[in-house]
Amino acid sequence: MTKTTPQKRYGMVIDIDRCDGCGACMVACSLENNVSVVPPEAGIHRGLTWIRVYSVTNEKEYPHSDTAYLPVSCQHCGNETPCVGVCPQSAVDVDPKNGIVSQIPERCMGCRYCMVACPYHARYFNWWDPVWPEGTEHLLNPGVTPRMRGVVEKCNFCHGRHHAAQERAASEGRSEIEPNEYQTACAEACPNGAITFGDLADKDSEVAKLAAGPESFQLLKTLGTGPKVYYLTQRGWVRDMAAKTPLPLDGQPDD
Amino acid sequence: MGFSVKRRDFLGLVGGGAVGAALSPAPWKGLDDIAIWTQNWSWKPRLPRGPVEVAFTHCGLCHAGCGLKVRSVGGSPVGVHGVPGHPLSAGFVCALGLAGRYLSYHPSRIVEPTIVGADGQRRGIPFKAAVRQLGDWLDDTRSGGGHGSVAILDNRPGRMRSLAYRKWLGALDGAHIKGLREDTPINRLRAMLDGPAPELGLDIARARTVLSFGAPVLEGLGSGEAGSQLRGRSDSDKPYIVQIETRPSRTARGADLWLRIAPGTETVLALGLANVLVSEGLYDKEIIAQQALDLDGPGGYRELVARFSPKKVSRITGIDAATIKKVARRFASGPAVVIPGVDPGGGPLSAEAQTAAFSLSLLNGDVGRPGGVVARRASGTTQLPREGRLADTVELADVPDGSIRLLIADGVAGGFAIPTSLLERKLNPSEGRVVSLAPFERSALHGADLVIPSTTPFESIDEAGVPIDAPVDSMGLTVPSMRAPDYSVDSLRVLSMVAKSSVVPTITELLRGRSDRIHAGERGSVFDPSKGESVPLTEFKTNGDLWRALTSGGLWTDASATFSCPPFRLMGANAAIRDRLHRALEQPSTADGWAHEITLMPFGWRDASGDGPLPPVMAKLFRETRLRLDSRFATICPKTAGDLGFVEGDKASIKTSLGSITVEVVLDPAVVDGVVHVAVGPSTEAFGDASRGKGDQPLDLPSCENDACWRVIPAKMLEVVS
Amino acid sequence: MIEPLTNRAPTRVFLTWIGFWIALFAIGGYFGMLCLSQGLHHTNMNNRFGFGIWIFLDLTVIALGAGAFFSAFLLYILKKQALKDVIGSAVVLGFICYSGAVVVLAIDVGQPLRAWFTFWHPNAHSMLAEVTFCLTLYLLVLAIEYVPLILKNPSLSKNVSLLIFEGQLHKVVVVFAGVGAVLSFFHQGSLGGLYGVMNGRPFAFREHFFIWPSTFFLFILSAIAAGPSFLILINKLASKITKKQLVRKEAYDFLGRISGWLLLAYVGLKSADTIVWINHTAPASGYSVSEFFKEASFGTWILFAEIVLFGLLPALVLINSRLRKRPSLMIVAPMLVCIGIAINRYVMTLQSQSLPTLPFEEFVLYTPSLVEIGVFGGMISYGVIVFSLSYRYLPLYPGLRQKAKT
Amino acid sequence: MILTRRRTTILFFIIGLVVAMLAGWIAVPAALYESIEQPLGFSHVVHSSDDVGMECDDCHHLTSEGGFAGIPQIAVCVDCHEEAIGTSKDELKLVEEYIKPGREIPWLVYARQPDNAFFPHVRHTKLAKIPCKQCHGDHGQTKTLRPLKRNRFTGYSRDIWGHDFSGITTSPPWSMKMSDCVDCHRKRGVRDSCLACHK
Repeated sequence: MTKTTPQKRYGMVIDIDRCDGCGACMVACSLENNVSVVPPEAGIHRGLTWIRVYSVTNEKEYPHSDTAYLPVSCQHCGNETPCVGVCPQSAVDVDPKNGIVSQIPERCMGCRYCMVACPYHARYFNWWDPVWPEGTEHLLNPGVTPRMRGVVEKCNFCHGRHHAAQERAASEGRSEIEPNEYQTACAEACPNGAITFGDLADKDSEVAKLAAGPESFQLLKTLGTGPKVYYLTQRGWVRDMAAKTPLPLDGQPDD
Repeated sequence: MGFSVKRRDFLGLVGGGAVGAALSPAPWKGLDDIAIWTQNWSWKPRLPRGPVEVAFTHCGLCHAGCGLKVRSVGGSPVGVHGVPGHPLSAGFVCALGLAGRYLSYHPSRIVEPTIVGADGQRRGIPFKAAVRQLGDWLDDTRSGGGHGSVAILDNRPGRMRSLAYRKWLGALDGAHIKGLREDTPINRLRAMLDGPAPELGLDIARARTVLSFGAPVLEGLGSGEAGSQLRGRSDSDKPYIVQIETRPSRTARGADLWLRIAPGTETVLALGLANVLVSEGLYDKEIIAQQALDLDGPGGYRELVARFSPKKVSRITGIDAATIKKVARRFASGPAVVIPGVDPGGGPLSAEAQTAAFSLSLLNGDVGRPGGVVARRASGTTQLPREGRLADTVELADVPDGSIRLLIADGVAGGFAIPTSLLERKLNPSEGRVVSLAPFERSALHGADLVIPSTTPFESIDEAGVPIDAPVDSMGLTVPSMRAPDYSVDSLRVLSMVAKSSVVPTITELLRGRSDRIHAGERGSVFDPSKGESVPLTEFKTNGDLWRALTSGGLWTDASATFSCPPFRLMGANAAIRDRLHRALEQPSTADGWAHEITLMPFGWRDASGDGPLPPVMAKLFRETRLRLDSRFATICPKTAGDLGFVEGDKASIKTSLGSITVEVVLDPAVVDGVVHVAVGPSTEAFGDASRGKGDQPLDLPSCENDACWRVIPAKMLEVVS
Repeated sequence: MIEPLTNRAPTRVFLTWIGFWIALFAIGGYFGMLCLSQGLHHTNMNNRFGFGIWIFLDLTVIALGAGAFFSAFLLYILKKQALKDVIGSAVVLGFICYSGAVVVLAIDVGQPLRAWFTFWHPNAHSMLAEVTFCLTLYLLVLAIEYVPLILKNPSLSKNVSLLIFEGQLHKVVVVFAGVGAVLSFFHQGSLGGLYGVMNGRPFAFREHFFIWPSTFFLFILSAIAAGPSFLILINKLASKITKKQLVRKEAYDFLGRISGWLLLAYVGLKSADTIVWINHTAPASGYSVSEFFKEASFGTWILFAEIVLFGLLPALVLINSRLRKRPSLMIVAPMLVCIGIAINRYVMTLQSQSLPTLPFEEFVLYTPSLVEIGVFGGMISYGVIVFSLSYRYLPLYPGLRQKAKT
Repeated sequence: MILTRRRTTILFFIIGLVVAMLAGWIAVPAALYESIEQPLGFSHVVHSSDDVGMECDDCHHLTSEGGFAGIPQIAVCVDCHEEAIGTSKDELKLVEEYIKPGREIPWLVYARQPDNAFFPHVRHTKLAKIPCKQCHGDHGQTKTLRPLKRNRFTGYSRDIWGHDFSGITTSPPWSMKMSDCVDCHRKRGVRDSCLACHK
């Protein structure tokens, strides 16, 4: 709910037409952020996937059948961020400097109100104690703390990498980081270059250009949550399916 | 009265205590500490601490051999990244490569030698005893067996290690058997060339058209570089991808043109395309005139393809004649690459299908042409430090049934799945024994009589593979980034302990030897991952310098060579194959007389290391997102489901004469009517264990007649009454 | 030492009765410990259902418990003497509902040991923080209101000084009644606010007045409408079980009338709110209300049931003095009222989560696990136990003669 | 009668009060923290003295990536202590138990923050120019290593939670709680979100 305009606005553009659903982004993300391996009984609704690849088919037959894969992570809403206002003990906030929406597991008491409030189903709860296969604790990424049972977690644009970049910059006497020094694990891992991460506030950045492009759209734009994750597609049916179009309101179309 | 005094005083004491406690920090501190305790209690792992070291290596999990940057803390890898600018992988790492380090701790890793006793029970034995047992078996075999009675199944032939195997086998008159991998079919093309042919590669990146018979062109075929260049929007400079595949794979969905071919009719389509090329005179007349040995004449290629008119082909393959013509013309319009795919689960195409497919390359004059088939110069791999007879390398399909009495399976990752029945057919029925040197339980080897666990790719030094699309030869090493556990042992060491006559060199000796010969060759250049640039080999003064570069994650790549196409046979030299080509129009007979109602097509997911285990994190994610359905799911189209009376989520049993598996029905309108697709390989249940025994994998179902091809399995699909 | 009051059930009968409920409570306690010690995977909640039946039932119980503050308000502030008969039971009921709800909430959150962070690092914007504060404070108030009752136990009131203390308390009870009214007014509201403010959940989101969404006011109104009805039910039930006339008809009649008129008002406002929601609020956020009700399990029937069947209907019955004379209707109507409120809380809690907001997410249903039901059963039995004990040992009902056995 | 009764009650009240406060202020802290000796004696004074002439960052330096190397690995000690210098007990222990077998010395860290705290030393020392001793105290001037006081319950070093048990007059170097970080950031006008210091 912070009113100050961030100097940076980190965001992401995901080209749906480039995504072939290989899942590398999810794997990279889970490894980068020490997302625990929950037991199999978790099923599809009790797991932990900071970025989740949805697969949607147009239900048509060959040769017209088509499938779209939509990676959905926290959208880092920039406006009336739904999860920030509801948290009773300030475990969620928006970084005034870069617009990243945080989730602090050590502050969270696990009431899950934020999950209920999130329209993107992008928040995940630790229903179990975090599990890793026997003996793999020393393979964890030292830059990100594992979450304990009973708290909510979600994508924070690989903030561990942001820390590392800041440290590197500081060791060279810079207080600000260069754009190329900070990239999310999913963007780095995507074999198709479908994910572009960067500073939306920097008009010359590739991510800003793509986000401003004609093919870009936001998920559930009509909710007015101002997500900082944009999607691209040339396929009409995908756009119609994924982008919620405003309904006519008292005759006039609403936007 | 006294009673009430006591009560009042007690109340007073308690009250005072309460007030006193409240006035001390203890309770508040307690409250705070409890909260802190919940923040770092022991049910949550501790993070590794210490400075981060960066090292470079290559991925040994499959033959693509991507370059890796490894961040370690206290000797354990805590992060794996791609290497930008890498000549082969160009910064690309697949999901498996990212998570591969977790395989070393995989629940299905074998942590001690095991043997199957007389009672059929598997139990652990000491390493020494295991080796002694292997030695005894070797002696039996040598006394009893003829040629090829001892065999090694090598999932990645062509390595220095493979040469050591062949030398070891040479002394025993044994057979060196190629495991399945995606570039196996290229040897069919080599066999079509007249006289000795060099190693061949596919120049996918520069091709104008890619004609893929079910190859995973967009799912990590070959090096990452090719993959990343082929994916995405249809850019003009990008090859036009024609995917010929029955299953709506990710590649099929993403290809420029997807030909959903009727199951098992690839041969017919290939010859149909050839028909168009020949009849419309679109082939490379010059080359054909000079080099083709079997175009004309009775039983010649021209006569063969003449019978495959687009109309007829269209009836069999289900692809309309116009499209066939269109594809043929596109194909002939420039350099093209033909890839007869090998599926990690579905296995290779039939020999005749591969031959027919490659005959298109020859027709198009693509062999030796940039953007087509390129030759790699041999570089130091041919000779061993010590001389000696080498056993020759054969395809599993060509091994005579029942000939193997002692099969040793090399443990390297990245091998594709092989049906149990096929392996069993090759074994001697009475005393055929299987010894597995794999670090994990692999479904094809679940019955291994003896298991001696070896190291995983991240723990041992070895050669990284040369991807199918690499135009030149290369040498990169998998530099160990974590300690090998004491129970694991290098396969060569096992062989050396049981070797009677020959002396088996260590893997390091072998690799160093090749490195030195490469240095002597003074060809090519070396890529330095830490700088991200290549320098000519000649700048390396001593062979030690080169070795140091390689052992710190460097990659040597050969200089490209020109290669002019030798004389060739469009139908190959093998009479049996030629014969089957001529009979290709006859309806493919079902494997046995067994009446069936549905066609089972097993397939394997890419970057899931064949039938090996899956890193827990991948298993978890695919399970939670249902992005990859494992062998517990069967995909059919709504129509088939309707005909058989299934709805989404039903439990069904898929039966063949060999057995049955139970699956959950999933509907997909893109699937062909009458076909059911079931994935082979690691379950996403538990932590992604490899299949733990017979009867739970589709590959236990095919009977593998027809030239060891198991893509198309006649089966029944029955409801499971629970 | 503490004797039961006269004309209460014989000890043996009482023990069997209470024993049964203690057993049930023990089971609930065990299940609760499972969740606390091993995590919430023992429930059937999931990432799509962050709130399960625990939240739904807590909300319902708290709404029904509103009888306590409301009757206290009417009796002590507005001096409605007719309520003298029920105020005791009202206070006990309120205490049970609120304390029970708080305990269940403590199991429901993943990290109860950190729950106090809400007081240390509160988020002023959060409705849930408001709920937590008011709930805790009001629970204190209830406890304080409860104390005089306890002290009225004859064997305790032997003690002079305690009697004096009780007398003092009684003087200030008016103050507490006022404070309690304000507090519970706010938390009932903020409980409604929980849903109304969720701008990401078009099904739950509502128009705002100042900083409060309409649900804020609707929840208050529905709570004070249902509270009295619940009082009627419980007291009638108690009379049934104890086979005694505990409360005079006038009290019931008064409660019924209050409940009826308030409910009518509520139904009116709720309908208005729904109309605005259908025609403006939901479309403005890009959703047509028809999407919300297209799944059979949450069809328009549930909207009808909530507003008409379990709202308008009982309201009309209760405002009609002739119908109120009919004993059967005085059971049925309040029952309908309570069910109606339950449906409202159910819809707001569960339907809003069943519906996906992302177009490519699926509609999900959830059924509580045995553990969840068991824990709540434990809470109910806790209520029964406390009420039985209070009834046995404390003069809940001035109507009955109270004298310690001799 | 009533008076005496009241007096005794007040007496009892005071007894309760005093006992509870003694417990809260003295007994509890004493019981809560265990005192652990360092594996070896070590004198910063000797090492930084002119005849040895080591600088702080010979041991406690920043890595190329900007991270803080923290307490040096045994390799640094080997440079001088390959063979025992002098015959002190600690010296022999160092050589026999750690240097010869090549074992790392399990130093106890007074200022170890929990896993979820991200403290970029380089930003504070290099950019903000904050001297080490502001948070760590004048460690360089110590002749001996004091024992580590560790909270038996949370495992925290007392240097982190604060030596003043009341938690009122805490500030570095005797306390490195979040509130201490926040105070300093406020003073210097650093506006930050949670993630700036939490990982």
